[in-house]
Amino acid sequence: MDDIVTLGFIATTLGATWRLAAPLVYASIGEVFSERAGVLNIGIEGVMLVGAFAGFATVFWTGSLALGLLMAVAGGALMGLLFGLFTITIKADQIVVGAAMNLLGLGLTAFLYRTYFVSTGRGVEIAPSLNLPGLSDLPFVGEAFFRHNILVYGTLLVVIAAVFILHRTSFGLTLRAVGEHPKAVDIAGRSVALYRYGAVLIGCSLAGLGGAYLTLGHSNQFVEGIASGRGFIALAVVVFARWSPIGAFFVSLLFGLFYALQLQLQAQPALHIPYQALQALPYVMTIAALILVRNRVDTPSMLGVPYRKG
Amino acid sequence: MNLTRRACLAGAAGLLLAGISASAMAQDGEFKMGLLVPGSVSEEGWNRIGYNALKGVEEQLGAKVSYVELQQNPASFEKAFRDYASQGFNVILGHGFEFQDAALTVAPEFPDTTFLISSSYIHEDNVIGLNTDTSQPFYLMGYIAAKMGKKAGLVGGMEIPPIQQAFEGFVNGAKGANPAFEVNQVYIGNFTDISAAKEAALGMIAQGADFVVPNASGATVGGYQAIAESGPDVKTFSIFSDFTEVAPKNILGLYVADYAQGVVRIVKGIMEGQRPESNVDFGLADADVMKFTLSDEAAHPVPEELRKEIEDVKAKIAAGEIVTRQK
Amino acid sequence: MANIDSERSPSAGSDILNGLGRAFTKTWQAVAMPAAAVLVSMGCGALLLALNGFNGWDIFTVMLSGVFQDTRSIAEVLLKATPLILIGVGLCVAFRCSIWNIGAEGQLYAGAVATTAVGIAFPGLTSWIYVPLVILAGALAGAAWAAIAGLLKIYFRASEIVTTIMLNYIAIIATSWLVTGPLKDAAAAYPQSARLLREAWMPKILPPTRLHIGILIAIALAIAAYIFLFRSSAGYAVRVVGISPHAARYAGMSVSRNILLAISISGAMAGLAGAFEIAGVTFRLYQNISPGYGFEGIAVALLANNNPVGAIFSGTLFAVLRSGSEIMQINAQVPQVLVSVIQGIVILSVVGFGVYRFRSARPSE
Amino acid sequence: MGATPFLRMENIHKRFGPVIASAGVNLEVEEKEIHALLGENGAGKSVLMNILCGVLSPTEGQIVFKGSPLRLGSPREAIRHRIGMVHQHFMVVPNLTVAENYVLGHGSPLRVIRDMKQVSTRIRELSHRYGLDVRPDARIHDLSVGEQQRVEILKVLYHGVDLLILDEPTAVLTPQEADRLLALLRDLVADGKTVIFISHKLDEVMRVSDRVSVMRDGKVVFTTRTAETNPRELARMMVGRDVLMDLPRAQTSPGRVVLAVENLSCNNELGLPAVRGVSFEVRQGEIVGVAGVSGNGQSELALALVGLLPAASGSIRLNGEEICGLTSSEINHRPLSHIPEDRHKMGIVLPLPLTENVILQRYDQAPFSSRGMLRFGEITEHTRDLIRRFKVKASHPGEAIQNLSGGNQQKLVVARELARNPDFLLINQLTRGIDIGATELVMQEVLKQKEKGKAILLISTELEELFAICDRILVMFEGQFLGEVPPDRARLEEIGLLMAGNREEAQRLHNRAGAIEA
Repeated sequence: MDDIVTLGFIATTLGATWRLAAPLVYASIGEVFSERAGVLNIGIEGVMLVGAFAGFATVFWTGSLALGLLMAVAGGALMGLLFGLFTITIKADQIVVGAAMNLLGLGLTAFLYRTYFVSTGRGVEIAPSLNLPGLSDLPFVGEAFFRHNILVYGTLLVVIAAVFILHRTSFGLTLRAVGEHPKAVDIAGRSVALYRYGAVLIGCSLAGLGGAYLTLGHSNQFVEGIASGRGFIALAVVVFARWSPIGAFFVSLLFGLFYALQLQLQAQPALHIPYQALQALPYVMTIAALILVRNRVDTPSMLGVPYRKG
Repeated sequence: MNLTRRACLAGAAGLLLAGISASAMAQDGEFKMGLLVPGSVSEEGWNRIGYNALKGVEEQLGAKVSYVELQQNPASFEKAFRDYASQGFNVILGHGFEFQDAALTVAPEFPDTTFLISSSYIHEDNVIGLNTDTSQPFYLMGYIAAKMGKKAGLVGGMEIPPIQQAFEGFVNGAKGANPAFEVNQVYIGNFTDISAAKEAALGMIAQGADFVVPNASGATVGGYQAIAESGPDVKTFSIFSDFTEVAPKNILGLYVADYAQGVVRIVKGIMEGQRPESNVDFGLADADVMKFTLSDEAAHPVPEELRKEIEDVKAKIAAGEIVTRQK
Repeated sequence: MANIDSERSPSAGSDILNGLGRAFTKTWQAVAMPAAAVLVSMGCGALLLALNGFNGWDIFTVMLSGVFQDTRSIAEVLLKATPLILIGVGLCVAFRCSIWNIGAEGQLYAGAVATTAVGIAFPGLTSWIYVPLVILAGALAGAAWAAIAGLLKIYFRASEIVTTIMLNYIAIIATSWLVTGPLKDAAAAYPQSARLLREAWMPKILPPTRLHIGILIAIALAIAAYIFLFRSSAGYAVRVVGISPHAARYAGMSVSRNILLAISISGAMAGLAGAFEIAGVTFRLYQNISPGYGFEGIAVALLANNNPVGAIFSGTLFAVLRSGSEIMQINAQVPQVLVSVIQGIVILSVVGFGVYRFRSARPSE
Repeated sequence: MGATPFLRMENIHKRFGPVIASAGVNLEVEEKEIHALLGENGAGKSVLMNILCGVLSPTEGQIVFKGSPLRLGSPREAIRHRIGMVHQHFMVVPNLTVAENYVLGHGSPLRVIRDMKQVSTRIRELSHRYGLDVRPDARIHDLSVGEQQRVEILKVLYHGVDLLILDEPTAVLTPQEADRLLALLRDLVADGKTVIFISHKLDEVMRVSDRVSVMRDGKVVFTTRTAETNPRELARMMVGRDVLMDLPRAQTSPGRVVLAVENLSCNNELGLPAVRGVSFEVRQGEIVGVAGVSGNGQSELALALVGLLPAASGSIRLNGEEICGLTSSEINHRPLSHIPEDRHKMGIVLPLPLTENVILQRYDQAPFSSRGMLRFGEITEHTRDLIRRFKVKASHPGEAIQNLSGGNQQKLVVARELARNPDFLLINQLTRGIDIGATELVMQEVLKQKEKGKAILLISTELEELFAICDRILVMFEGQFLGEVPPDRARLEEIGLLMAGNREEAQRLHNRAGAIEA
């Protein structure tokens, strides 16, 4: 083991951790907004795929990264609108509609990709790494923290913004109340439905951005099902993080770390663990966390329950 | 784009009739080939290779072609074979070892149809395995890596025979040049997660590998991105498709299995009534199929004296004097 | 409502008429709404095709004519319908108990693994014993895998939605390990298990097609599940727990025990689906034994309004779609993934039309 | 009274489906008074006040506040007019801090909350001023119920109100806390505010209010200056209603003891003591009533008797057998029936047909079940039988019970429970929310059971119901029995006083009555 855990190894692993955690950070913080308002969206995998595709297609055709990110967010929001229409306005079961979102997201993106991109095989320009003069060249920390692109650094911005919005604005305060005691919000003269729409739209926009990270921030290609289950992992992250954006950030990093370690440790022939054991680790950890987080005071008490006035 | 789709539509209209009266179509003497792929042909990689083979047959032999993507679902293989066979398709290519069982089940019912199975060594009547022995070009890559580099890393998708074979060849090649040379392998566990392939490659490079070859079908491109981003000192080979655009400074050479040519050759034989007598194993000896070329554009191209050595090794492999993997 | 005021016992004749009327209304409700949902989704699918330059109508015609071309095609549809019906039926039971089992996919894998392990282990058994044995192994493994989520819910109040999703991944990864490791076919280089012993193969019922006895078992189990849910005491308790945990406690029913029962039944059905795929179709374990049957089963159950007998039809419908999508691709090069879109729209239309009237009150909150 | 009173509610009607909650209420409140709204449970007090503060929209009617009509059904409108309400179920969000609750819903949604310190300071000031101990940084879910109420009251004051409505504020308080609260109300009026105070406790009303309105059956039946009335009159107004019927009652002499409860205590769902050491017996052929304002431990007593709530201590013997500690399933197999208080939550399963509601507890017993299967022939026959015997208006036994009116639902529940032929029958609210016809029928059926020698315990908040059929009435207050009274309408006031926890006054009244009789 001595020769495995070198400084370089740690630096690489940390860098990889952050990069692999980034899509989870976006998606899970988005889901924190949604769930804090009492809306459980199990369809974020589908929303991420829409974001990934919308971003990819836009950059493919226009070459503009900014426009691509914008369209990814818009695509996510559109899915959110659909989800909100069924769960908030029609008051259908959130699990059922979420399942439909996943199918739609997977099917639509794959269908459109096949129809318009199947024989192109061309990638797009991805967000370039921001090399911060001085910092990037530092040994160890340079590689771990200062050679990433804007979408990786964006995770910091998102977590700060999320904390700010949830805990420092009137909107965030009301949003948190909506998931806990919607009637109190209603009586205070605010529309529960409107806040839930707001939360779902934020949630899905961020999930769309998380998806776009995959096609525009890390690799430059769209592949069917590119989200590879990250949307579901994000759901687990939220529970693990006890519905806190900061928690979601760090739990995402933890999952990113598992992922990075899994890839790095395989390259160590000295270790004779089947790589599948490492792959399963995040999922096993999530179940363990659910057992440990037994005292669920943080669970929004109206999670999954449609609000009816009167 | 539009043209292709219109072409598809024309095909649809044509086959609309075929669907209703398949037997009638079969008798008009047109030669037809079907392809079964275990995933999406939209990915650069394994499935695309199969698709290109089909296209090759269409373009060079004028056959009527069709393909179906089966989402790696073994339960649907048998039906797909039968669908094609019963519609009078003359050749059906099951692109992957996993199609072998299903082909063996269906084949006896359709003795006039030839069932080709990629990545297989089977030979039972009308079921014929086709294999491109990727261990041979990978042997050369390993040999070069051991001569030019300090440490090598291989990024695989899932642990399946075509990839295992390739890696085995690479390791043997490296050992052949320098028994002490270290080669590490990582499997990302799927063929879709580009990000994982990229991070796996980055991880290996960070751990000192200066020679990295990704081989993960659709996710392969992630590996090349990682290599390109890690500077010109990291070397690689472009495999199956030409990835020079992604990492021009790093790619020392191209291994392109023109599987299509191999398949075209076999299918042409079948058209002419000559079904192969045994399973087919394409190797470096089949120059039309297996193209291994060195590039001059890389930042550190393969030096001249090594190139000569490689030619020598290549010849020995083709002649069967060097065994690149255990058979 | 007209006869609400008549306190006299109604005459026998009007009773029969009323009964017929009710039956008709019930049937109409049970059929009309899902039918409308399916039509809407087909329409959306055709529209999507048209918008992208395909001729939607022609393609559906190709699809349907291909699906019902001959005995073999129909047999193939039924072959695909088998796992969908089984899973859908199981999920009907779970959903009736308000248990959101999203983990049928993982339970299917668990069943497939167990069937394989048993099916290659005991040479010399006769089919009469071996076939039931492998099937049983699959069902038990599926039930056990699902029961984990049930127990976590009961003892730790862990949401079954999250745990079943996680268990899906674990089962799929474990399968990938097994076929490259302990269960790998020693005779071949491929990541697949050895072939099941002949005696463990499920009998075919319509040679030369490969339709096996599984479809009959699936239909029988659907009817059995219907009888269980709507005609048996235990099924009654499951439903009451699903609708109103308070009333269930009042009635002396154990909410925990019924949750465990319902999720285990749904797991057993998914496990059976896995067992049938191995012992009836592929005869080997592969890494990707299911193309998402477990998730599709959710739509099957919902479209059937959580009625197991309805799941026979909705499962078959989805199988037609699936078969048809392959034909669409072969003949018109329409991407198969369109099926997912149509399934998604089916679910949303079902919700939109309010067929999904089944209550979503969660127990034990 | 001036030309335009401070608040006038005119002809307010409110229906929830078939249930009429307000039947043309008229109410006037003057400025700077404490106006008590008195009435039994279900008299329509809370509904009326929820209409006033915009949470519910009335079916009909109008409200004039400070001379201008109020736009109805909008909480914002009420807030804008400085009307604030302290709800019985607190409207504070448990996962937020006190201060966060105070800024909730106020100001622009996009506002950045920068001045939490300032908010806290103001809370502390107010808290000091009104003597309400509230910590701004505490999280609501860490606070006791009494503390939460202080938070709720101070929240309303924080936002500034002219009219403050309190819905049963003392229900959750200790007597000492209640005293402090009543004193606070006086201070508030001195501060220029107007208070509407919902209560059913006579002594509180007498102590604190300036005027009092009594509500009954969704109407205000009586308004007066508090100084001009007395508890007895109020009690009569509150419970007094036309005698529904004169049910012929057979005189039975109570037989052996069927249910014997000794020193039973149990906690409610929040873990607070709800039943505090009650002892009583129910004999064959008698109906024992339990009177009391709801929330005094009756629900918990009922649940504990049938094993749905664990007893903290004590013993319950049924026919001499200890059943305390048995599961509800085990108790279901004993000769005991239970008509629960909340039909919709517990007694029936709304989407299921009548047939499947009839077998709720006996789904696994003969004759409805045999070898694990339900016997629908038997069940339907039985259901038809019950429908016929109890005159349940339903089109057929397969109809979903949710399509039935409340009265018919209750008839079916009563029918189901009586058909189980129990030795002991526990009834919690026999006639709640049902019409007169159904009331009469179910009462007669219960009386028949008594004649058959059943032991019956009837818990009710409706005194008329208790008077109509009980042989003796136990009055429950704060988890204990304060006294036993015969079902004599002449002693109505005494019961009213006991229900309000005023044992001394009741005793005095009783003694005086006794003296007169003597």
